[in-house]
Amino acid sequence: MVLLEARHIAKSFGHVAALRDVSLEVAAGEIVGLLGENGAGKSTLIKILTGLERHDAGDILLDGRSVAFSSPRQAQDAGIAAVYQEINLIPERSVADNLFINRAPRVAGLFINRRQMISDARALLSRYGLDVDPARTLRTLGLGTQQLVSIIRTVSLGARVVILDEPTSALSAHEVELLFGIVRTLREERVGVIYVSHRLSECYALCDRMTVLRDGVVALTEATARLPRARLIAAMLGRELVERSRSAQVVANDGAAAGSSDNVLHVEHLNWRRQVVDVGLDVRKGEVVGLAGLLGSGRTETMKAIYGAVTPDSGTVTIMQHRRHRATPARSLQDGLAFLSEDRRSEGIFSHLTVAENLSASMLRRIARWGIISRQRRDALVSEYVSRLGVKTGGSDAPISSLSGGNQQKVLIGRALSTDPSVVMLDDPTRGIDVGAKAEIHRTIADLASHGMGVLVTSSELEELVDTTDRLVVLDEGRVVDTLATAGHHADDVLAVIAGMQTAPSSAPAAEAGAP
Amino acid sequence: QSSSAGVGVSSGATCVNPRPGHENLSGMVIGFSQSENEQNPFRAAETESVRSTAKSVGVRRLLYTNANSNQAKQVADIENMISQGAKAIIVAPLNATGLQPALEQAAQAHVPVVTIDRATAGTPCRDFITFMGSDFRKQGERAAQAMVDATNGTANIVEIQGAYGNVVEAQRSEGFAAGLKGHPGLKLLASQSGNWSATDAQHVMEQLLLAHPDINALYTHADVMTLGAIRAITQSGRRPGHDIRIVSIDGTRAIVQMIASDQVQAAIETNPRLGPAAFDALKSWFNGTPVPQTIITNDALYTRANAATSIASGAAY
Amino acid sequence: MKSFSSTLFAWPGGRQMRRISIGTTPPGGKPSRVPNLRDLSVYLALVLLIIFDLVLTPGFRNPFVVRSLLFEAAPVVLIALGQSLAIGTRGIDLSVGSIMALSSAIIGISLGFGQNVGIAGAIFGGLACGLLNGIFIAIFRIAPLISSLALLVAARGLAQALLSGARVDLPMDGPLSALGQITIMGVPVVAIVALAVAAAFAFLVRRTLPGQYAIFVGASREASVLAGHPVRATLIFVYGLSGLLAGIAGVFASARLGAADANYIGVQFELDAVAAAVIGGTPLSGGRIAVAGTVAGVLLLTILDATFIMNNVNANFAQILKAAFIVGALYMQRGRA
Amino acid sequence: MSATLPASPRMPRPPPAAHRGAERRQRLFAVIQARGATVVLIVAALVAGLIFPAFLKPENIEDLTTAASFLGLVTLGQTFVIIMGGFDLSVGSMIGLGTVLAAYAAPYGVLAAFGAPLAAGALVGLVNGLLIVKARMAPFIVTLAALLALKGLAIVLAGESLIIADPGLFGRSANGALFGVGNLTIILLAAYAVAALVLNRTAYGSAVFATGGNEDAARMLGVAVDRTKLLTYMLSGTMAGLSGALLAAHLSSGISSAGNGYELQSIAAAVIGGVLLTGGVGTLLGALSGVLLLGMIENIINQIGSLSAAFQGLASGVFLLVAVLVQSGLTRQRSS
Ligand SMILES: Nc1ncnc2c1ncn2[C@@H]1O[C@H](COP(=O)(O)OP(=O)(O)OP(=O)(O)O)[C@@H](O)[C@H]1O
Ligand SMILES: Nc1ncnc2c1ncn2[C@@H]1O[C@H](COP(=O)(O)OP(=O)(O)OP(=O)(O)O)[C@@H](O)[C@H]1O
Ligand SMILES: [Mg+2]
Ligand SMILES: [Mg+2]
Repeated sequence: MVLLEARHIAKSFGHVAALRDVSLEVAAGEIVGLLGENGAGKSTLIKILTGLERHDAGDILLDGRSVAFSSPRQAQDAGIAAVYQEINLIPERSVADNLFINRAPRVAGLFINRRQMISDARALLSRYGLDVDPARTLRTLGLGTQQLVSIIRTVSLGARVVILDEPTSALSAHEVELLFGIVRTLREERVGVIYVSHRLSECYALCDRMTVLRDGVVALTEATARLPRARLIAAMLGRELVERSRSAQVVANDGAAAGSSDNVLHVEHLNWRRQVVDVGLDVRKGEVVGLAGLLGSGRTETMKAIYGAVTPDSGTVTIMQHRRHRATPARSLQDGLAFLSEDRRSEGIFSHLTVAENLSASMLRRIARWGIISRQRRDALVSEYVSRLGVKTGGSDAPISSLSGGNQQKVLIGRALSTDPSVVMLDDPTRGIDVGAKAEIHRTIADLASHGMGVLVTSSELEELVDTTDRLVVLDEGRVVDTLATAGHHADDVLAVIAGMQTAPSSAPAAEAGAP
Repeated sequence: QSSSAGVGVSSGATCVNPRPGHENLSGMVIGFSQSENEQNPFRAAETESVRSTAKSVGVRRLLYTNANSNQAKQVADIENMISQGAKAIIVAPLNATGLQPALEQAAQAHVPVVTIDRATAGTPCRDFITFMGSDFRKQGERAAQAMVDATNGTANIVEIQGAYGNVVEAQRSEGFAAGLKGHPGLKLLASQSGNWSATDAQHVMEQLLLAHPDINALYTHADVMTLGAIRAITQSGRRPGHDIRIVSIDGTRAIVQMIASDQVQAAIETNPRLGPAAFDALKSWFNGTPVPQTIITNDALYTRANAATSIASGAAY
Repeated sequence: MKSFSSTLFAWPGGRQMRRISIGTTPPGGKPSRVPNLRDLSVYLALVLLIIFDLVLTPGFRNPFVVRSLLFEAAPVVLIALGQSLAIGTRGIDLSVGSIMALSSAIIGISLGFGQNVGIAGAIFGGLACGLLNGIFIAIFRIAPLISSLALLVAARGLAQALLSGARVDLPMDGPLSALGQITIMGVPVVAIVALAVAAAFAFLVRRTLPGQYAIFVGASREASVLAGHPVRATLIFVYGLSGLLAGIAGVFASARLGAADANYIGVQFELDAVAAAVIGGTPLSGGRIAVAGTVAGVLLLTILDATFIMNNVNANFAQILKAAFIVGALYMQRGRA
Repeated sequence: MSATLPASPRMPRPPPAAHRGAERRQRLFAVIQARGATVVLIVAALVAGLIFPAFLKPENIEDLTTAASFLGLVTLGQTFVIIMGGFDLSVGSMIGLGTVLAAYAAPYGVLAAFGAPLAAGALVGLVNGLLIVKARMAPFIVTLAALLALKGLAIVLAGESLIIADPGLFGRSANGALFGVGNLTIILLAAYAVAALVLNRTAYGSAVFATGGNEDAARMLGVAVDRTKLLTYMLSGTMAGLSGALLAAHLSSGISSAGNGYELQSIAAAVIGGVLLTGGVGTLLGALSGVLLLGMIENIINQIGSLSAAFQGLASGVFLLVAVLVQSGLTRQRSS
């Protein structure tokens, strides 16, 4: 029985046609995967289905009847609930408040019963296996936990159709398992699910059927069982994926590293609050070093402390033999250290400004003389980066907010590289990015290294990290616990190493990773 | 110091303290509630008059508050002074009404209140023992007469008024309009508010001179505004006092000097030196002597004829 | 080490990838940045108002009107420019009117040392207040609205205290009097200065580091820090500049008035300045500064005030009409945040 | 293909080996941080009490709360608006207009005297809200325009002031007392108590926090953002109307200039009370403390009793700055 159906949806933002002709249906008890490159139009479709955006053409049918929602609230009332791509909760409120916004238990029909609400929240969270104090302010939780709270809230609304837009981009493997359990329960309860993800393995593990969008049209719809991986990727990219050989990369980089053993980045005894503890690490010229660790192990904080975005309590950072005192981001950039934040929305982009302004934000000093910025130099550099990084944009004067997430990320990488650094730190540069763009970013990293730059990188996907780095520095609770060479290793080996270090009994099932 | 300078007409009705204590003002705590800040020389002279009289009378402490143009604050100020032990209070009310709760509290505490310069609503003898100040309507009428004298009965006049709706403004406007009746040669081209401010008056006058190039007479409700307007007149290339005849109200030293030098034709005095009379009234009250309910000050008219001597004698403030 | 930009793009396959990416760029290229009605509304309103006045307002055709209005507008242009910069950083500067008064008071008390000393002192006083404001905002992280509000109260109080509430007449000769009167071909010198400052501002905002930093800070303070911008220095610079301009505006206003006046100079000018900046197209949400629009906004409000006076409209009705006008002008550009 | 890292089985970190006293001190400090304004208020009151013996007398405290009640009531509405992520600059003028309307309506009975300003306040709030919500105009400008228009309107209607000849019951509503406590004080405290209940314990209150905390998210969560905004601006207008009505009753007059400047003072009071101008965070207890702190400034200046008007402005500005500095210094760690 088809529950929700979209027919021939079209939507343009100014000159950009986000959706040209998209049809999609989901039946009760079915999980439909929605895939596509960055900017293919997935999020836009979801916003249209839930009344957050208006479509220009086409129909939406619920139970065969045409519907038009003008707000998510109306969609919710009709039984369609969504978790949007960016976490959308109220950070300054408690977990329980966020879970029960709009539907808190009342006393006398008017006053919220806080005690009841907290205990309801606790019950709800534990039913889905999430162990957090419902009275805690949401802001104080990790991104993954926040995302799970958002998901739990949505599925507990009792909707008949649940849409998840990249729900796993901030989740750890354990949390992904929690999520999978939740989604499978939904299927058993005959709820229709639309599942958006860039992680193909997840889609294969979960979905009954997959729909691939490319440039605003449906490129493919097929039952999962009949869909080989290669065909799926080809449909997403419009061509075959050229997989780079990992060994070749490692050899190339080893060569570069061997040629010069000098450290471009040297960190000693770095401490920040209790989240970075006595961290020491080295990045050599031409080397790609991965910062591995479990979620919340302090990777982000380590990078920020090195960069000076937070002021370390103690420790030394040496860049290109130049020892620094009192780091600030500005000084780091001057000394040749660039950083890409994992939190694109609030720490990365300037959302009202143009692509050009965003890209050139860190090189202003370089293109200025006596404080006056040279337009020509800026435009030349910007258009060079835009075209070389393959940023899909309506022009460098377009506002960055009109770009899809992946393309925004490319602009930010361009910004980091534009300072001509000798070391770059990329915090999860491939988060929320499609396979094609991911490969491009990997290529960029390798290329940077082969030209003598030092790279420190994290990723939420261990295999990716193993594949793209020369060495891994493993963090646990803010401490460096091991350093491994990645050459010849497989992700599973590294996982075993990390898992072996875990003294806690319940290390996540490594077997799940890497499937299918 | 000439005690009770300028105080003249007083009405017949009087108030008498039913329980005269024959107390001495010296050694007493007395409160003075001023209404607005003292940029206006009138306010400054008034405060100074109260302060210096207090000193010469020898009061133990003069509590001074300023409501800064906030009515609720003036009420709170007065109540505050009562709870700080003021035995008598002098008030320059901000508005024609709105002091009731404070006056009531004073009455309950048997604290006599003298209102100065602006009358405020209340029952004489209960809420306050006397009001002393100018008759603003009459000032307007006298200004009209002075204008007739200065222009020989034909002129295109603009009026720069005080803050709109203010009692003083209303009465000076009314009085002036009434005074113009019967003088068809005097035409009032425009009336705009100068907000009791030289800055605003200059701004307004400048625009009025552009809109009405045929202006040849100016009436303003206060000397401060006259000063601003004169600046505008000069900047427009006209000569104040000649191309444009000017009548003002207040009689401050600066304007009286201009009268002497023929830049301004006339000014109706508003006497701010109310301190001595106010303390006299309190003295009478505590002694059980009758106090007139209304004391209208004798306001001078400054013209070319008496301007120089008034400055020499210090009459102009 | 070779420059990154020259080597990065040698990567294999880059060309192929690029072609695929570019294939999706919509034909027609750039989304238009052609100014639309929304962006032009302030100029449109200004032109309509001037036409109305030329036809209906008595005396408006008098050539001296331009001179008078420009004298009036010059100080407001200065503070509105400073304001637009502060708003561009997602802040606000409510202290400008009071700083004008303080500047005026400083002139008043320093007359004994010569007018030039007074002028320098006044401008310096404005700068000092602005820097103080900037330090509170940048270092102590006090909300700009509150910090500048406290300064609004304190600076006015200090000005009144300096002059003990009195008004001091300025000498009728010397530089102050000249500033208040001299025109070049009918255009007041102060207006020429204000226009020059506006031109410099346009350049500052578009082409210089501090101006660009201000816009970035307004667009996102967090991202700005990570992008290596000197955020605190930028904020201190912005509010310092705003204070400096308010100091100059105070000199201009005193010169025009011929008096130092702590009570009435600059009263509520901060609100006019905000309104002018916003009507001119500087959104309160930061990240954008419309210099020409701000100047037009000031002219609009100045002419509007003059229109009411010249038509002898009661000041209170005038205030109601002005409010309606501001709402109308903003309605035309609604949705721009 | 992609291996995701397993989650950290977060072990509770061993508690620091600190003894009880240190822990208690820490908790006390946390409370002080959370209640910065209230703590500053209490400390300042004690200090003032030491310097001016009359300050802590019950009559003086009552004077203070009575005088602060008008600002207090508008600050209540303003606090809702700021938490909701907006501003309301129109409240000051609305008070003045409210007193005038109350004065006109007073002869028709107490109900009319309260009804007229309250209804007008709600209407003004509705218009503000519609312009902000429907026409998507900036709250600062919309309410600034309302500030100008309402002030003009009040003077057009009443001139400077208007007397209420026989205030009777209407007058007693503000000036009477219950069990020795002034009505205004009671009304102020009751209003804050009810408002705290509404803000923290109703769906509307949650919607206010959600809208101010993250408007887009609130919309996506299904919060009726537009309705919440409208209601909140209406609440603010109504509270200003109420403040105006009570002020008219208190003064037996309509005063068109009443409430001048309260728009900024109410924002200042809320911010001193720890309400974040960015929205989504704040408490009513904090806002009330902010109001009383501002009231204290005037009261203390009167206690000094000889400060010239010129120095009063300077003193209040400096006090305001110090209060904000101390308060935000106390709360800094919490928000970073
Ligand atoms: N508000 C907007 N204004 C202009 N263009 C937009 C807007 N929202 C989306 N677009 C454009 O529409 C296209 C589709 O974007 P959408 O966010 O739906 O992609 P997506 O498939 O979700 O990508 P990603 O995987 O990166 O999240 C992109 O080209 C994007 O630039
Ligand atoms: N499950 C969790 N529960 C509570 N706090 C968490 C949790 N996960 C992370 N945190 C907190 O949030 C912050 C996240 O840490 P950090 O960002 O350094 O981790 P990370 O290793 O960079 O992980 P990732 O970037 O993948 O989120 C830390 O301050 C940590 O204390
Ligand atoms: Mg998306
Ligand atoms: Mg991280």
